Amino acid sequence: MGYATSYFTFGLPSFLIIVIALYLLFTGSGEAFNVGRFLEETSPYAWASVGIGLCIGLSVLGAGWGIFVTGASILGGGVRAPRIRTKNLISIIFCEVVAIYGVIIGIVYSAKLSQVPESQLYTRENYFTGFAIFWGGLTVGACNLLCGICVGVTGSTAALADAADPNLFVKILIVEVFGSILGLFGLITGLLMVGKAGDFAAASPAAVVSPFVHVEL
Amino acid sequence: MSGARENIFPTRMALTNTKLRLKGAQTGHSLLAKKRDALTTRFRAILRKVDEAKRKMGRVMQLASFSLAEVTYATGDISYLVQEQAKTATFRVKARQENVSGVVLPTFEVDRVAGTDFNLTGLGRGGQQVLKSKEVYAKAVETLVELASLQTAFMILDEVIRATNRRVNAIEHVVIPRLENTIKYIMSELDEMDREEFFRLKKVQGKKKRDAQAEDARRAAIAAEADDEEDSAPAFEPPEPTDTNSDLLSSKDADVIF
Amino acid sequence: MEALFFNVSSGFLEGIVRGYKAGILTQNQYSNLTQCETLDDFRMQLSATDYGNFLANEPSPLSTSTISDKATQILVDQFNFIRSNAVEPLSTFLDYITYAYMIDNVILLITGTLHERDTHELLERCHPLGSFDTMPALCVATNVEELYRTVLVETPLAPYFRDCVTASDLDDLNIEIIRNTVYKAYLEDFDRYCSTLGSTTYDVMHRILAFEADRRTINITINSFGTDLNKEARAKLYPTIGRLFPEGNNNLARADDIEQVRLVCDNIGEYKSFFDTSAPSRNGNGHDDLLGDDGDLSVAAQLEDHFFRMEVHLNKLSFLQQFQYAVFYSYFKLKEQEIRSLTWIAECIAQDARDRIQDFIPIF
Amino acid sequence: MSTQSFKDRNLLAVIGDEDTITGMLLAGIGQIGDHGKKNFLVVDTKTQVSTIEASFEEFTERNDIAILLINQHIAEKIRPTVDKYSQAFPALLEIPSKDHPYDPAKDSILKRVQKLFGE
Repeated sequence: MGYATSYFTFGLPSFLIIVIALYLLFTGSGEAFNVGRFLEETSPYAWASVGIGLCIGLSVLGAGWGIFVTGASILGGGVRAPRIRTKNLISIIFCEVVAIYGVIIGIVYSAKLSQVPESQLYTRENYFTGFAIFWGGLTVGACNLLCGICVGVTGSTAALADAADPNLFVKILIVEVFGSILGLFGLITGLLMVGKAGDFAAASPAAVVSPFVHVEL
Repeated sequence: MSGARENIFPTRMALTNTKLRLKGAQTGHSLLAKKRDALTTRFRAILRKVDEAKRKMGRVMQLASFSLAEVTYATGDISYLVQEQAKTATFRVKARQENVSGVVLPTFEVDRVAGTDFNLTGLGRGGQQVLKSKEVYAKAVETLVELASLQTAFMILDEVIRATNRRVNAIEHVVIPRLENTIKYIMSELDEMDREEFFRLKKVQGKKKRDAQAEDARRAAIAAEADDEEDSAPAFEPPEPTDTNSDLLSSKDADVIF
Repeated sequence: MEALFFNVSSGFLEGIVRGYKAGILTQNQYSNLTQCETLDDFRMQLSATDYGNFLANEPSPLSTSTISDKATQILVDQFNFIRSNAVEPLSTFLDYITYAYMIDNVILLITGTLHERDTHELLERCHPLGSFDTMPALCVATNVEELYRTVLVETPLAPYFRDCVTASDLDDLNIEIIRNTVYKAYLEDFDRYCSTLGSTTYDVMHRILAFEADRRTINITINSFGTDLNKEARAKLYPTIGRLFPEGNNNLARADDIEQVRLVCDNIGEYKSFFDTSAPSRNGNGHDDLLGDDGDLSVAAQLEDHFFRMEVHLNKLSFLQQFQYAVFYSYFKLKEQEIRSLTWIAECIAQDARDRIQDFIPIF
Repeated sequence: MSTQSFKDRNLLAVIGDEDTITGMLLAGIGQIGDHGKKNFLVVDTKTQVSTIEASFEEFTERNDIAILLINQHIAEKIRPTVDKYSQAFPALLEIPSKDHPYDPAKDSILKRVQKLFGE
């Protein structure tokens, strides 16, 4: 990777962001950067749905990527050493498991969703559920993405190592198992994060807690 | 085995001549035989050497082609490049003569000049192997040249020995027997003549004796008749032998002419 | 990053190449091969290895060249398989591998043209890895000028030839000098190309290419002793990517005998050992001069052996890294070495040179 | 055979397979005269027997060649011609090649040697 490339990939965007931010700040619209307002204005549903979406999406991306990386190597290695194909399905399964984690979390999270009239949505509890599902989903998703890639790369190495020397398979598999456990950590954390959060529930009459939300009652 | 003899008059002159020739032939024979023996000794030595060198060549060439294998190992296939880059021979031979018992044998001598044809071959890799192979092959070719000299000597000597052998055999089995036959023939002819002469002499003598007896008888009769007369017979006797002698010579001459 | 994206286009082929690599003969198989009495035994033993029955249809008095040809054919088939499955940037990388052979082939054709031979029959002699579609077009050229232009137009080697030699050079210079000039340009370009392939590939490839460059530098230096190649011309042939560059190259350019080469190589830890084996005996008896050329010759011959071992070693190392392109290069280099070793053993068997049979270079 | 004729014979000629030729050329015997007249002939599997014979004749008739080397297995192909050849110049020498080790039984010279020893 050339220096110029990384300069343009990372340097230019940050430069632009700083320029825009300074422009807003010095032209008197500095309050446009109101993070609290953004958080409060956004519907908890949006947070929850994006969280679920990210969770399953990133998990599947990780799993898919992992399977792809592993699969390519298993196929290639399997041409000359067909014996590796069954054994190395285990790497594929490890990757697959990552997607299953995502699905599990997705199901658990979607169970929290329920219909609430908009006027009664913006409660403290619902905010908590929304944020918990979003960040929990992101945690699980990111965890699974990286876990999937990790298992995928290790699995690919395992496949090639197995093809070269059958004794290595079990040894590398241990590494791979440890890699796949990472996804489990994400799963557990994700579960714990929404453990305290209740389902979306309608609150007693006017429930708006934020001054930024204007709901017609 | 009586064999041929030379067509010659059996005279003493011829006999002397033939004897001389026989002597000459015998001397020649022994000389040629000696030459043949010398050549054969030489030939045998060369033969052994050829045999040895041929076998040695097998090994040398094997070594050489092995060094080429090393080149191929290090450099890859260079044969075409080498074939194309050859321009002038740096490895030549010089012929020299050697005289063995009057036979001129050529021997080849290696005549190498430093050449630059393949100096840069294998520059990038394997140049040392090429260099080594060059040396090994040069040595191998030297062996080959040596062998070639031996072989040429062998061929020439073979030819010469055959020729000498033919000559020796010709002298031994043709010329000498013929001369001997001639001598025998001349001797026998001469003997025959001698015996004829002797017989003739005998005959003449016998006749003479008979004649003398008759003469004696007649003279005795005359003497008896003329006992009273004088006896004059002895006065005739001495001339008779000389007469027969001259007769003998002349008769022989006649015979010779005949 | 290579780990994420490498397999997208080249993971399958990498797996295959590593599979091929597993088929490279082992020490055990080599020792079986060296026990063979005849080439037919040799064939029997080989059929038990990854080579299979590749010699089955050959008539019985096997020649070593047949063995080497057939084995090369296998290598070429493998290469073509990989090449036809490859996409960018692997395909370009593989093309670069073929350029080395292509240089040899073009040089061969140039030699043929220079001597006004019918170059068509030369096509058979060309290394199959270095053949390209338009190669027959080179045979049309009847003089060097024409050939030079055809090379520029028809071959991928055009940049090397354009920058390094002119048409008149082809006539004037020794063919070996042209070959090495072009090869130097090729090595440098290959190195440059590898640097665009990501750091893993470049790490491995640069090590191999730098060694290759140094090896050529040292070889050219040693081989030019006592020839009419002068020092300036010699210095121009040194690739500039080696570990000896630039200081070592400069010193080598001035070197007059093998001792100076040794001094230069002493600066690099790994190259130091190349001269080590010969050094004790030479210093031990203290008759450097008495040994004379023969001593030098044997040192140099040893050197070649060391180079081969080092090359194998480096190429083996490249298999320790995954998700990089150097494995392709290394595999084909190792396979080439294996063919050389096989030919060597076959040669030893055929010529009954048992004492030298162990002089091949085992890979695993 | 006139004694003078071999004075100016100083070249070696080879008929052989590729490896032999390469080695011999490395040793420096190669001479390419005018019109590309070479003093060596590469014989491979495709070379016609007639070509070999023609070269053999040419080399034996040229008067600058002192020694003609020929690979034994190639000599085998034109054995009648080789056996018939009995001149002393150029000296004909059968040499082994890489793939065909030397077989003394086939050498026409050695056959004569054996015969002479056998007597």
